[in-house]
Amino acid sequence: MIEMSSFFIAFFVIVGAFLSVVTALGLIRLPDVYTRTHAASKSATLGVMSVLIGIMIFFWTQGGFNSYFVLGIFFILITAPVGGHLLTRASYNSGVKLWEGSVQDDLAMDKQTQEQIATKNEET
Amino acid sequence: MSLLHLAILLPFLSAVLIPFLFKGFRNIHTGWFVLLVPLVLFIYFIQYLPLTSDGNTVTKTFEWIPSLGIDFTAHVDGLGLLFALLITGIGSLVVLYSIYYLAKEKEALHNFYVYLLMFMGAMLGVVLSDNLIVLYMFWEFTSISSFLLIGYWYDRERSRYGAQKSMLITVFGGLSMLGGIVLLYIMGGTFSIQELINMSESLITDPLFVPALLLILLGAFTKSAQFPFHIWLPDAMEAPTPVSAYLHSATMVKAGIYLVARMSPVFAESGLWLWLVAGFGIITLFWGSFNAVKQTDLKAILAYSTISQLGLIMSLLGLGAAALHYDQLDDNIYMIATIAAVFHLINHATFKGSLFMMVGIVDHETGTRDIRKLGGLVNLMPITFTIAIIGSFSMAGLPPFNGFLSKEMFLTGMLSVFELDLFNLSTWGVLFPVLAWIASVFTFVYSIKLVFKTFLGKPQFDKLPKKPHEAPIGMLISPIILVSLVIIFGFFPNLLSNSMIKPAVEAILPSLVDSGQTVDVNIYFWHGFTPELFMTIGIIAVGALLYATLAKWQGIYNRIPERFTLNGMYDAGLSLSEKGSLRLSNAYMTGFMRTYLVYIFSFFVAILLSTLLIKDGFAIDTTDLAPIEFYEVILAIILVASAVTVIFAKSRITSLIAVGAAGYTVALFFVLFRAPDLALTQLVIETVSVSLFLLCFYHFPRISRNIERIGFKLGNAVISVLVGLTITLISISSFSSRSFESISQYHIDNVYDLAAGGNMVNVILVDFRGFDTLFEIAVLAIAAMGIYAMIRYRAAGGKEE
Amino acid sequence: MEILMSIVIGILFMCATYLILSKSLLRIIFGTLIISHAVHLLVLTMSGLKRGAAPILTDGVTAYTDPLPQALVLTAIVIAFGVTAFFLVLGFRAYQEIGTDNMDEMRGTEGND
Amino acid sequence: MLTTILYISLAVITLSMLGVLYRVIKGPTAPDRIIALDALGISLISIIAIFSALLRTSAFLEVILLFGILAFLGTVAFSKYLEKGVIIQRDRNE
Amino acid sequence: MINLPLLPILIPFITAAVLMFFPKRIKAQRTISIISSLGAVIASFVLIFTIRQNGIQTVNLGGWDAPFGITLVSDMLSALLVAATSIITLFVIWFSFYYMDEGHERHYYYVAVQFLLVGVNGAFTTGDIFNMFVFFEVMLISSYVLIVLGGKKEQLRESFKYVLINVISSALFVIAVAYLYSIVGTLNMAHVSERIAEINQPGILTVIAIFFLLVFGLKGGIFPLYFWLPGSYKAPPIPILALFGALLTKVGIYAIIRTYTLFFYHDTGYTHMILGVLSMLTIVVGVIGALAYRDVKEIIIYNIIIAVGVILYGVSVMTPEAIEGSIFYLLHDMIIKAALFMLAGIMIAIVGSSHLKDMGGLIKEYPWVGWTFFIAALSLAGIPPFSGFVGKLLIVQGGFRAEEYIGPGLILLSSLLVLYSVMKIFTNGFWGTPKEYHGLKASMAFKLWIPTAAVVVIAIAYGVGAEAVRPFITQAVEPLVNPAIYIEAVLKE
Amino acid sequence: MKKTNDVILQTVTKIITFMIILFSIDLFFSGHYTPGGGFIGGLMTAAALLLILLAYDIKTLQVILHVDFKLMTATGLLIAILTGTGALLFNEPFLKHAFDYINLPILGETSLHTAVLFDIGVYLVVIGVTMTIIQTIGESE
Repeated sequence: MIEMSSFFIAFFVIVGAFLSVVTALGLIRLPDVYTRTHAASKSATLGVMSVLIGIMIFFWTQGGFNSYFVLGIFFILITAPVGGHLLTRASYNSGVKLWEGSVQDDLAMDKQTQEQIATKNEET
Repeated sequence: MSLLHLAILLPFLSAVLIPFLFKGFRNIHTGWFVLLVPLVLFIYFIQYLPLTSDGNTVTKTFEWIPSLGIDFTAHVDGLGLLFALLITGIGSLVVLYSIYYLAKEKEALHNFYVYLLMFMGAMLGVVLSDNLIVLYMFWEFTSISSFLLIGYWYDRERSRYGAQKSMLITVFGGLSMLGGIVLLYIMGGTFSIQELINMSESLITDPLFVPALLLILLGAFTKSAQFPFHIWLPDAMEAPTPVSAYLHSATMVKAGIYLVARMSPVFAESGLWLWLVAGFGIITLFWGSFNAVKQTDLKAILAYSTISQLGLIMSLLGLGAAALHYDQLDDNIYMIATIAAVFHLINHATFKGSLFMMVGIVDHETGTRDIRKLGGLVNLMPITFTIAIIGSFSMAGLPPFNGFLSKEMFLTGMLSVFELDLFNLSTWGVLFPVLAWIASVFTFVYSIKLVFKTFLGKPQFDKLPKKPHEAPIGMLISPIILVSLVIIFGFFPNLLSNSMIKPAVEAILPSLVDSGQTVDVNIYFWHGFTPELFMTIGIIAVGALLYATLAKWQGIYNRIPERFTLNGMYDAGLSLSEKGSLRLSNAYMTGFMRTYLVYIFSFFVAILLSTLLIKDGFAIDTTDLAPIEFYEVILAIILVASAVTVIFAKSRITSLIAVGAAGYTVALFFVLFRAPDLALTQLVIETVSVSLFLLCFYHFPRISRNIERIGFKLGNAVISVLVGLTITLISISSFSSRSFESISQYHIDNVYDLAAGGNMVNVILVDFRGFDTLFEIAVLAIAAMGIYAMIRYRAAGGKEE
Repeated sequence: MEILMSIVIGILFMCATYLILSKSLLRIIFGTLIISHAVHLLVLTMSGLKRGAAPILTDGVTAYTDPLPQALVLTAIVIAFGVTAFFLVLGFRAYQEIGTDNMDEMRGTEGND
Repeated sequence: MLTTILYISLAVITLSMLGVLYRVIKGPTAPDRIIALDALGISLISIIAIFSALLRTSAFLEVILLFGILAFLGTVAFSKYLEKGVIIQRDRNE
Repeated sequence: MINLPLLPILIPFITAAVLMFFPKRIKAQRTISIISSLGAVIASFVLIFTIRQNGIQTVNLGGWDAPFGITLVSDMLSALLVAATSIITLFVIWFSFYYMDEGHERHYYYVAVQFLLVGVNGAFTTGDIFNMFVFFEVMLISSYVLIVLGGKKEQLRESFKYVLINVISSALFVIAVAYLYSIVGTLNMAHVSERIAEINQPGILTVIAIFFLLVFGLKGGIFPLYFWLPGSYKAPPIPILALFGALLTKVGIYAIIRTYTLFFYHDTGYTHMILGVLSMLTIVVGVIGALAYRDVKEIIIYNIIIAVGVILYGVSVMTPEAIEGSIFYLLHDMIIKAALFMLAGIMIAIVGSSHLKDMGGLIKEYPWVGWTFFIAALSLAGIPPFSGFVGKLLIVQGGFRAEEYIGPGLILLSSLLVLYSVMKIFTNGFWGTPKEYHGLKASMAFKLWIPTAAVVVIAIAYGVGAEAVRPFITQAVEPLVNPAIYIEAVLKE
Repeated sequence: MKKTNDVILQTVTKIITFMIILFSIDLFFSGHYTPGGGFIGGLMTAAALLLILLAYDIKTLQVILHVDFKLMTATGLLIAILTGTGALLFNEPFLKHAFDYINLPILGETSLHTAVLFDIGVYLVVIGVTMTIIQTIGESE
């Protein structure tokens, strides 16, 4: 039983560590803010959750279930995407340029059409 | 507190009433009330005369700070009483004179008389105190009250200048005297002059003796306007004339003489004393009389004359000290020097007082004191002229006035130097009679000039601001009394000899009295055809010649440029001290915060590193260190990298993010160091702080435009590195010098049993050291309050938000 | 570890001093922030690091890390927070009134003559 | 064995933090740095978790939870600042 | 009443907390502050007389025995300083009624003053070195609030510098405590002293002694750490300046006296020599500043620096006589500086400027102010029988007796220049040609004058009644020259 | 300034604030035995309120929580002082705490400790101070 749990603990922690390396690589290598957010909000969140699950199991085997872990995981689960969203929107609105390799900018198109409509309304 | 103490304090006590009397009785000149004080005191002190002339003394003690040896001990002996009588006697005359001199309608009499009474009390205190500290106290009071008196017409620039000058110089002397007093106290263990006199034998061998002597003499010389400290006296003439008459004939300047006389028994055994006192005296005598001749202001002539006369008395006192070295009184001609000093002291008070009053009358009635505008007043002011002629002839040392007698004795004293084989006097001592004679010649010249230029010669009344006429009788009473004394003392000098001079001399040279010798004072007009007589005749002859040819040789006075005169040096020194201070101060007080910080940090580094080096404080002990893990090193790198990023960050948001990263890393370190509470607190506070910064960024400039030069950066970098190095070195050393177990084992052991808690940090915070916490939240509360007030209340705009 | 920390603290001090000596208000404030971090770490370091378990009473543990410095640091952190907040607001109020964030333009020696 | 794995993971995560820190320093834009700071914070959570497992103490679990919350708070504050310049409004409908 | 030493701290503390509830009600603020300050004065006097009878008073806060909890220790020195502080605060508050803008009063002015009193009294009383840091912080943050209140350009500029310096010095303070704790492992000052004596102050402790000197010297304004002082003190309104000038630097001095007599007395040849040299230089630079400027505030501010030098010189000599002189002078200086600043405040209120070139002939219209100033000036210069004399005499005496001649000579010379600098104010401000002023009405000046004159009267009484004061001072000196008394009172061994 | 809609943020805030406050109260009460206490509890509560400020605005917070934070500071300070002063009445040293263990029906054995009262003072002061600072700066022009 302890063997098994050790395996799970090791697995989750290693996955977490791996994902954090991925995060770091992503942050270093990816070309612009918008792509880097992926690295941060997806792999980092996943990584930390994985570590937390691992350690949660560890403490479980040590002598008791600790609710703080569940709370923590839940917390990160709901806050991380919102944080990522806010940041991306903020950087877009504050005028950070997209990577030149970007294919599409829906929000800009959207805004353009809106403005066109607005100008039309004014004309009429 | 005895009657004697009350007598000394009476002027101070009555001074309190003066403003009320001035306000209450506008019709009566306040001076009439004031006059009572010196009169009563004079009568009171006269009663002591029989006592002291029998050689007795009176000592009364009032305890003030006995535990420090400071008691108000009043001691009346011949010397003290002589001065007390001069102070109160001349004081009465001066007050009487001032009643007519100062108009009650125009002048701020309440101020004037308060100052005058304070001064009188201070002088009495000086001459009657036995305790040196109390003496010093009154001494400084004389400086201060004379400051006020000289600056009485405070809206005049010259008055303020003179007042300040006299105060600076005399207080300087006073302070050095205090230093001397303290040295004496250390040597003798007492502040009492009488006790010090008794142990003078042992004092002279003490290494501190010479410094004490010098410091005390410095005090006496400044007060008595001895060369080169005489410069304050001419400027002090800005005071109203009654004040000049009082301060510079009988009192203030004589305080220095008094001190020298008083301290003679303590110091006079030393050759240094003799040389210094006599030497400075004779130089002052010469310099004062020489300069008096060139003056054109009547009061200035008198001022320089005062300086020179003080020098005369001082030199006599110095020579008189030689008496201590000769046991046989019969042929002790040096005793004569001391007798002459005391006698001349009295004479000077009489003739100089009358002359000052005379000048005051001239000034009052003609509106000027400028000798170049005056002349021919003899017909208009015959009584004043008489006063003037008697006074100045006495001053010049002409018979039959008292000045002649003391002048003769002075010359005798000076000539006796030849017979002195003490302290190398035989070589340079020859200068004494020579200088004395020359000075006497000049004295003759200015005395004559004073009278003749004012009263004789061509009348030129059109130049005068006022139409001159004889002074009212009230104003003449005082000078007339004084000149009568000049004549009386001239004809009957022995009136004084046993009642006043003898006790005073005994007080100055007590060791002679103790050894059974008696002081025999006999003053005669006619000593036969002595060298002194020929010298006097010479003085008159040469003096008359010089006066006649005054216009021809006056030019030499202009040879010395203003800058090189002592006065010029004083002014230059003062303005240099102010301007120089300002320049110096502005040079380092730049107002740049960075400069100050550089000073502070440099000092910090320099002194700590050198102490570490000198005291061999550096220690490194690796036996008791916690292990280092690999990840900890990386975390340390992260922390350092974030901190360094702050330095190089171009924008404020980058700096903030880096600071935040550093803060989070610190929190992680707290975790590594097993401090969960700290980590929690650090995290929340870091986050809240970051939010605060973001909140405030709105109010800050977006881009910092402060470009810094390379040199500036380099300087900062050097200092920063040194500061960091210092902290690191001391940290390592202190950690390596751990010598004791921490007291916290107690907290660990008792946290559950005594404080009912499990989290030791929290229990320490709320219980063991709850007091800290209480005031820590107070700090928070004040900070919040301050921020609120700072934002909401903007006095600059004049309103609240 | 203590020696490593001493060096780290020294470097933090160096950075802080450098920032404090610079001209911009904000950089000075950041400098004080870093100084306080360094100080807090120093207090902990000076009492010895990792000498036992976290100072929370646990069954079966006898060696605890010295709790006293931790309490001191906590006090110091809170005080530093209050002061920093005040300082920050002071900084921006000064900027608003004086119109510059350059320390060199904040001399205040005009009145001296 | 497990301890070794935990140690290695700890080392790996701290190393990756170094990489994240590179982004904090390098930028180039503010959002880049904020994202990196966020990631740094999240890595810290992992480190604390593994560390408490190594020490076998539950003393630091509050820290983990707290960090989760605060990292979010920081992100919100930063993004509001970037977007609006002012992070707390008096009345958003003004 | 075992909590007696606490009362001078607790009374203003509770008052401040209560006053925070209704900042806008000025009448209530004024009444409560003055009553509570009076209470603090009474408490401190009761404390003094208790100590006179029963020796050093201690409170082990929270009931924890001496080295483990925080102990408040009131020896005579602390009690005297606490009393002086409370008295000065009382009169300054009274003075503020007529001087401060209503805006100040509505924005926590009185609260901050009470907190300042808490901090100062606490720093004087505490027997725990870290607790002293906390009280320093209370004092400093209140001073920050006071200095910036009103938010004028000059104030903001100078208070930024002031806060910066003090943040640095606070950081250094904590570091110093950390170093000390590392070596001796305790925080209670008596215990620290005992443990240092046990290991006989090795070299590193001497370094730490210098470190403490730097920390407290920054607060006390010794050379070359005083540079921030003149500018910062010039900024706030006069009552606040009076509090600062009278109290803040004195806390630094007290801390130096305490640490240098209780902790670091084993290597006086080095530490006290440095202290002596620095104090002499402090006198010199103070004099230079006092001579250089012609601004009333600035002249008196530089006189603070001179006084700091004089007091610390006495401490550096380290003989009972000199220390007694220092304490005499310390108390004198607190009172007289408050009085002088208040007097300068009246002048400024009348003239509307603090520069001497705008003043002249004030004595014609305001003789009572002029004469009070004159007496205060004499007192400052140490003219007997006023208050500065005995202290100066003892310091000089102690210096000479220790066969040092430069220091005492410098102190005597500085007296002259001090007198010159303040008489500069008198001759140019009060004397001289009267000018037209559009400042305060005479009636208001009279109201301001009453508390000021009261302080001057206290100063005179202190000087003339030196004999009555002296037993207290000698008692204050005892634990300083013999730390065993202090240690025994605290640790009760 | 751009107007944006913050629906996502506001929704999350509603949940999270509630949780943070619960957590902070837990931290506060467990402070005597496990990490936490008045400071941290207070700061966490303040953080929750800060989140509301970030997601909404000052006006909204005032509607939700009608408190003058300056008064809260003063109250907290007074509570903390008076807890200590209580000892004066019994002629005990200032700040001497008293405690006892009692059995409560549901919660089991609990210690009743005056230090908790003191901690409440700390808690209130910390919230009051943090919020006063943030609000004042936020409101400033």
